[in-house]
Amino acid sequence: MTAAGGRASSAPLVGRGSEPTLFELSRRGRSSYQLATTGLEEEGTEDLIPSEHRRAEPADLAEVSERDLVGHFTRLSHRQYSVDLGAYPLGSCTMKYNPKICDAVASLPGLAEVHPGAPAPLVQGWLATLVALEAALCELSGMAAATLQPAAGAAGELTGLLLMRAYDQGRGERRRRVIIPDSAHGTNPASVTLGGYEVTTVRSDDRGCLDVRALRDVLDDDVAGMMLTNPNTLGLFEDDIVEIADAVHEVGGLMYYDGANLNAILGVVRPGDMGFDIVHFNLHKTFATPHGGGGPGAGPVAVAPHLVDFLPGPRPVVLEGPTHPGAAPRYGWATPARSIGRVHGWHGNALVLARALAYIEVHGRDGLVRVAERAVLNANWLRKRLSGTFVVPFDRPGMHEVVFSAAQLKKRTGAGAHDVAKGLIDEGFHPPTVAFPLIVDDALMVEPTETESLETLVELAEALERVVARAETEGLADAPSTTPVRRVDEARAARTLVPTFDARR
Amino acid sequence: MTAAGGRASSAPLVGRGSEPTLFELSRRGRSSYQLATTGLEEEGTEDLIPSEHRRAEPADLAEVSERDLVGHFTRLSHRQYSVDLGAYPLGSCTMKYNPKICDAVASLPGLAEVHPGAPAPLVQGWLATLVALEAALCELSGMAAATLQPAAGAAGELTGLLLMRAYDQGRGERRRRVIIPDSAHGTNPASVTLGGYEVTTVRSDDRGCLDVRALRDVLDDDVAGMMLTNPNTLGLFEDDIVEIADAVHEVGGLMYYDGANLNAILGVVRPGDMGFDIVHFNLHKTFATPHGGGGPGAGPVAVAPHLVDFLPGPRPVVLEGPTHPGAAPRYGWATPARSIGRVHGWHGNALVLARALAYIEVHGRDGLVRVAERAVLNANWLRKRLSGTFVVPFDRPGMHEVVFSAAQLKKRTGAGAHDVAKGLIDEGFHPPTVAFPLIVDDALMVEPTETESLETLVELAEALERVVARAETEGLADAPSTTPVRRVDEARAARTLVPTFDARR
Amino acid sequence: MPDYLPHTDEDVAEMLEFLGLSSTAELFAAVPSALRLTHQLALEPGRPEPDVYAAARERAAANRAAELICFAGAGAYDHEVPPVVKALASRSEFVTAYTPYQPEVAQGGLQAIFEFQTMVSRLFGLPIANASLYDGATALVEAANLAVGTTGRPGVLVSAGIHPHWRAVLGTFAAGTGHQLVEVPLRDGTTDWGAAAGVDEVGAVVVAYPNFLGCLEDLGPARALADRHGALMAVAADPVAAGVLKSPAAWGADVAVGEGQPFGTPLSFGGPYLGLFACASAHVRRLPGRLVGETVDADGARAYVTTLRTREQDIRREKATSNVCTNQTLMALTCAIQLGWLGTAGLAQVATRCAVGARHCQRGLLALDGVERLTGSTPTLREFALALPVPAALVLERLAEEGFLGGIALDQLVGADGDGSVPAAEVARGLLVSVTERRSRGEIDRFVAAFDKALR
Amino acid sequence: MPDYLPHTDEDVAEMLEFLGLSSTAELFAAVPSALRLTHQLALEPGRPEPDVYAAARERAAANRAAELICFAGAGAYDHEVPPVVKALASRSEFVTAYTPYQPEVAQGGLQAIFEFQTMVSRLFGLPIANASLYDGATALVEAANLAVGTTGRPGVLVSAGIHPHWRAVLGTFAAGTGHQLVEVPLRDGTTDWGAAAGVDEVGAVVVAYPNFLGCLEDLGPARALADRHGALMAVAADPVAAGVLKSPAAWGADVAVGEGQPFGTPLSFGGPYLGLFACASAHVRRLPGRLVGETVDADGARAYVTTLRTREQDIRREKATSNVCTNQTLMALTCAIQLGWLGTAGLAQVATRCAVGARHCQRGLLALDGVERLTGSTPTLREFALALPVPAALVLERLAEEGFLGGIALDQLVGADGDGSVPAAEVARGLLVSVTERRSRGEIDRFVAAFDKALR
Ligand SMILES: Cc1ncc(COP(=O)(O)O)c(C=O)c1O
Ligand SMILES: Cc1ncc(COP(=O)(O)O)c(C=O)c1O
Repeated sequence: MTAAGGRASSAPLVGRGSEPTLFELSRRGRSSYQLATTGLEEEGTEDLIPSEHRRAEPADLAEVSERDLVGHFTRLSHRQYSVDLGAYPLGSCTMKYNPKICDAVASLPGLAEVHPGAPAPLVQGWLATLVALEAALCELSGMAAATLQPAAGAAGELTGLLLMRAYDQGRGERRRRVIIPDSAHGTNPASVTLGGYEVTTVRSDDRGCLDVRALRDVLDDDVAGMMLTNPNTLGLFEDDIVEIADAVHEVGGLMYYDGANLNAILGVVRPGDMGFDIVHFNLHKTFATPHGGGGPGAGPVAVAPHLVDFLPGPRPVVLEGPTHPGAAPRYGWATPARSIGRVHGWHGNALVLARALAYIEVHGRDGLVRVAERAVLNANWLRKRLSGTFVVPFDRPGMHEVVFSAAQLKKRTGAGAHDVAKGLIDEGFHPPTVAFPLIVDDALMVEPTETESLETLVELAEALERVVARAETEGLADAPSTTPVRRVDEARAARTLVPTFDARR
Repeated sequence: MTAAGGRASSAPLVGRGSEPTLFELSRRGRSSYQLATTGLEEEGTEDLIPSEHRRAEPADLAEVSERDLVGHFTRLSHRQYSVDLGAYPLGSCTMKYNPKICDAVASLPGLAEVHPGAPAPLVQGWLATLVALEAALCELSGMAAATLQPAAGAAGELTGLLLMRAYDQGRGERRRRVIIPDSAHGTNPASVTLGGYEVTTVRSDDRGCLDVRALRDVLDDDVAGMMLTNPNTLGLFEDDIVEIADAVHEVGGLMYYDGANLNAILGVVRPGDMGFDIVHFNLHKTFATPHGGGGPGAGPVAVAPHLVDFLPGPRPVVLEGPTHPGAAPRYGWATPARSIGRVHGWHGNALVLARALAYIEVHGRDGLVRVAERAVLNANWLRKRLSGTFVVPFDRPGMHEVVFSAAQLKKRTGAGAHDVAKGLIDEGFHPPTVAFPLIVDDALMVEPTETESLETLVELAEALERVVARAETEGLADAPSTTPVRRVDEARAARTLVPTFDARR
Repeated sequence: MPDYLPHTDEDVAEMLEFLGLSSTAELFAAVPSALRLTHQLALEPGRPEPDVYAAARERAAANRAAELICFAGAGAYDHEVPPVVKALASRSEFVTAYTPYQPEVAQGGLQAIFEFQTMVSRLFGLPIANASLYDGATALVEAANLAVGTTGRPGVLVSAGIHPHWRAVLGTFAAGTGHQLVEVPLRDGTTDWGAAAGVDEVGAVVVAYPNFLGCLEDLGPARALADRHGALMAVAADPVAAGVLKSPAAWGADVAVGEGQPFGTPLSFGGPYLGLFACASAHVRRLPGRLVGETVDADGARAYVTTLRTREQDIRREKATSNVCTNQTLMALTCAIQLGWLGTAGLAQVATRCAVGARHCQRGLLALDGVERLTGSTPTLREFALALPVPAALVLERLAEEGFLGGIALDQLVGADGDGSVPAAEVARGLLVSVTERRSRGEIDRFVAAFDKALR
Repeated sequence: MPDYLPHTDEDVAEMLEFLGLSSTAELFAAVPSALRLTHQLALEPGRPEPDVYAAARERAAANRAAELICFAGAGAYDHEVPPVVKALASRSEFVTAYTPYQPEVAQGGLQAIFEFQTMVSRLFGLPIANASLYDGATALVEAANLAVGTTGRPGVLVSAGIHPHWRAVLGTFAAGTGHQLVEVPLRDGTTDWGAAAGVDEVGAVVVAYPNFLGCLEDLGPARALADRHGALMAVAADPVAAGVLKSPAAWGADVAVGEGQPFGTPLSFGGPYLGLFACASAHVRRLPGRLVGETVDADGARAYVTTLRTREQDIRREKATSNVCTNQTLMALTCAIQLGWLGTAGLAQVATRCAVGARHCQRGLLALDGVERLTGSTPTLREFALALPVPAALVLERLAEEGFLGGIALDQLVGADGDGSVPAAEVARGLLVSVTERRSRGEIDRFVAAFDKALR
């Protein structure tokens, strides 16, 4: 087997020790900034600000030379793992490789330097971009229309719940409960609360799927709807989905699709066809917007016909088709009749939306299907390859990710999922997601994604085997040992909170 | 003293071991490339290439996914020190910080995407850029005109020597010798040979300057000229320069200025005023073009009036001044009457030239003087600060760099300049230049440059003190130990040459 | 068939065989065949990168706004973003990293956010700042949630000086949280708190500084009102203006939020931006979103980690203080770099130059026939609202022809019938003009001349 | 006063005091006062970055050539450079590093160059390749130096098929080395070696493949001639064409050089480009420039280092094989990344598409009245020379109006009186046209139509 593309073997370069904060590099009187000559430099500034509004003394920021600014943040970048350095099999997060073409698109001045408040005739290119993306997302999800405003998945969830609510009120009802499975991601229940609903949790059955009988027990006409991701967070396809959707619809509830796992089924099966009424997308997962260390993302929400009228506004629309063949249509804005209103200060994370469209256009209808196929292929290969190394709680063919349990290992060696994660870091890989989903003890949730090669999967598997071996011999308490810092004391951070440089004592 | 901006504390991230070559990451059938749709894909290709010209089998290159390509080169970048990571006090190389504005200028499509063979009317902006840079360089050096073609300093040297030769022949002579001091950089003698001259070396005196008496001894009418850098490679100003120039001129020789050290005297004293006839610039040293790991640079050559006719051509010129106020002049190309001809395939390293102009424009006439002042200030501070730690062979105020000798340390501890360099790496700094200039044994040549702060100098000095202490205790044979690889076996590389992946046995 | 998949045909065959499958289709055996897509997606076939890039360039070229000299603001500003900030913020280690769940391999990002939090805290004068939220509008929603949650009172008094879009977003989410929003109108650009006399059960008093019409309001009355109700005061502050204005904390704010776009993030057609959120220590356990804290590693070395995580959705689930997960970290990093580039003096410079430019521009425009201030004599800083003799939309159209994005028409912001921020009669004639440090005297003077022409 | 200097006034004062000086002027005490500049430099005062950038943009805008659809080649080609290559090659660790004098902290750059050398070696079929030279022209000079040095014979037979600029550069440097250059004319685009019969003391036979008129010459005669003289054969090869053509080694080349610009480097108005240089093992000790070799570190781990350094100027001084020091490493790195992106199949694809496009374009143009081939029936690949019914310069002017950079006028390359490459009478009417993989059928057809119009 040839060497892997997957391991980040970014090695010690030079020096040790931590990087000082920018405030420690700061020296009064130093500066980097250079502002354009305005010709107004000489204008008086005494009476510029009424004294009662004037700031007592300037906001104290770091003062560094451009050279030190560059040194500082370049060195910090060398203390940060990333997809570009190596594999990132972080379950549920879909850390696939992000094509650089999307960066190039997002940095086109014609897109990046456009004011969001400019009149529609001056932003026809942006409106065309948004309309095209909405159409693609609707086709991919089997929905009728979508809002592109939500800035991330959780924002999409809350938007979806407010749509549920508006729909409810629209039919003169006031339902109080929303159902989620016990395997749901934390944002689901949190969004339910903010949507003004109560959470009703339904357990999973011994197949790792929603327990349909348990579901029926809690269904009644107080149920506004149900949130589900399919494949679920165990990477398993909810094969009773039709029955589930019917049951929820029977009591007048709506089906909400958490799109975090959409990558597994692109072009294979559509939420709309499964019976979902509302779908959110995580463009930063499925459509390869880099995660930026925690954001930005984008969480568009697509809906079935009966919910279109409630979508947030204003929405980008075609005002008038092409006047002559080859001509562009005229685009503008429109707010749906019974819109729930804005969910973002402007139009959503526009540049993320532009990236997603580029990604979709490069792959096209068949490329996206290949994405799903390879993602599922990779995850299942790893599941089988490692089923002797870890317990696979629900051991059957899955979809794009697989959840192992380190519980037995922990009993045997005292080293649990958390320790395995730290051990894997020493092997040059970013660890899987740990402690999620909650229904698996000592969960190790692995999502290789489709962009990692077989060689990388082999390296990852072998690395995990070495980590288990290490757990059984020297143990993993000392891991990681190859990182800029050793294992971090999280408890202390919470106990004696130091949230800013000034809070340091 | 606050923390330094100067130390690169880029620390181990994750993993160990070496990065495989791209060829080891390669897998037949994988690919990254995507080419534009041409509409000609279906055209037949059988008869495209006559069989006698057709390649037997395709040139075997690595075949990797874009993801692995990115992983590979990103990981390689984490195995490479750079100015942006920390101080780089590499003597003679002027490794100053390179403002990012210059990158922005060099990547303007209107500059970067211009074909060098386009007719002059279509490249007026480029011609304006070149004419402006030439004017600035002439003003900075006190010369009459310049060629921008030479791609680096050494190319400038050879160009200068060919100018000498043409001048010689122009006056019907055929002189055979060119004089250089024993402290000269290796490119000087090498260029002399390629210029068709013999090298006559003149020793330095006990003040580290050229021995004027020794010079007079070798001067006669067979001497075409002399190459000198001032300040010299010891960082000392040749204060007899006027006498030297006069002596060389007396015998009909020309004075050549090696501009590698120009940074020290910008706007303070000009080669032309010292009596030099030919001057080369290292734009990648003085005018902050990043060195790119060894290039590209640019080595324009400026000359006194009597040599202008011999300059390489074609040269960018103003064909016609502004027709009306505010209008741009009309630019074109012209080749001097007795030009030595082209020294570059096109017009020189154009984008490097554009960077240099931007750098000069930002600093302006007073900013450049400050550059020289601070460069000299930093070097002298370090000289004094470390004069107790190392021997300073010619201990008196110098200019932009200082040369220490580790000879005594070596006698004491066995650790010489080379070992000190490796030890400093463990301290997080790039080492100084070692083993140059040749006239100082165990030379450590330090050029801090003007962009490093006092804090950084202090850190550097303290680090060097620690290295000396380490030499005196454990020794430095094990250094470096914090790098991706330990000390490299250079002898073996030459003994069993492996210049390509295929040569590996 | 362009894609980024490393699998060779042999790889696929080998892997399928390992799984005992004979086709990739079988990978989806768990999907009921009745559900499987039978038809191909109604999308274009894949196109190689150069084609897709060319198409994107065409769309970009259709955005005429990008070439216009910008006098539009209203919460999104055309500030200088130097090459050095772009170069650092685009380093792929930052761009392609995920949330720092594993601090040992995320110290770079964590430290940068720690520095960001410190800068936001100093800017707003409050000890706690989080790692960013989606944007200014949603940050304000979180502020209201915090205030209502803390006080247990659902009433939220919202000054009409708050950006209309932000008020709209507040309203949208209030449908879920059940907050009672009461909008308090402006008079001459200042909130008329008296109009809110009747309301009780007030948990939050929400005011902007400067407000969206650019006016500098005295926040004393708002603070007093909050005290009267035992409510918290949340200030939506322009972070650039904060460089020269009294800090929210100095006005007594319990919570301060802002839109961080002006610090390093391009206009981007409205996103991704970032929400700034700072508050008093008392509220840290209700803080929405992520918080980075300093700690030590096993060797006692300084280290950073996300902390007080029990507030967050992945642990607290339905009882979390917020549902936010993915935030705007990359913009927060960019903001920290930009503020590092500006430094203390640079930030003050930028704010002052905006104000000087705005004053020069406002004087020029007010000298034109029929152009009047819409906010009486209330002082303004970087942005100002005018009443024009003709509909603002028409003037903007004409100014675009002359190469200027002349501002934002008020009716586009507040709706044709107005919203209590300016007299309804004035809305159609209302124009909001903003000037940044990038605008030169020459540009402003040409703008005024073009404006004059556009009014005729 | 914009600059990048970290020194505060206190720093300067403190440092001067430490040195016992009272002013920075005293730092230059060693400079005879008679020499010191008394007047201020006649340069503009410093200007802040945004102003300088604006000025650069204005100049860039004055380069109309940048917007034209490119059919010009002649050694500089408009090939695709994907975003991924730009992103990787612009990583600051590569860009801001110096020559790898300290291998332990330069493994990244060294390994990349080792990979570059391997790729060049495979492309040209020769076992040794160096770390790059300035450009193709200077690489050819080094090839001649190597050949003359090896054989001890000063004669250099240069085919007129070598790019005219390259021949000019050869001539310039021959003035120093004393090589006797003899240019051998072309007939119908093929070198007429017979014309060189009389010459002796020949150390090098230099030929291009394809030659600058785009023609594929049979290199057999050149090889035979070299053997007859006991000379080395140096081939100047187009590295893109090498993807589908017989390698220089297959033709028996002792040395192969090329211009590496087509692999990842933009047109850049002619530089920085990179010279490719490969040779047979026998000549490694005369190799010009840097060479990276694989070795091990103290622990026996794989490592890279620059090797055989005794050839180089810093050690060998006047006896060095070349004076080159700084080379074009960053372009070599870029080249390696681009070739990694293309891969085996991609390189062949690019070469083939160039040829297919060129064929389509040539057919179209030859169908126009009075347009003829300048090189008889000699086969061409990516580039071809035409004789037009009107002066080429005039046609180019008209084509520019239509949005095309229509090629390179021969008289601009070879001078009005010609140079033996084409009949002198044809020079003024001669046009060199090139087509890359970026050109679509639509662009080519529109080009032909515009060409037709331009001829009338
Ligand atoms: C299953 C699932 N649902 C929802 C979310 C929330 O999405 P976001 O982080 O974009 O708000 C995530 C993100 O990790 C997720 O994995
Ligand atoms: C003193 C001196 N002269 C000449 C040169 C050669 O310049 P280049 O490397 O640009 O060819 C150098 C480069 O290090 C130098 O330091």
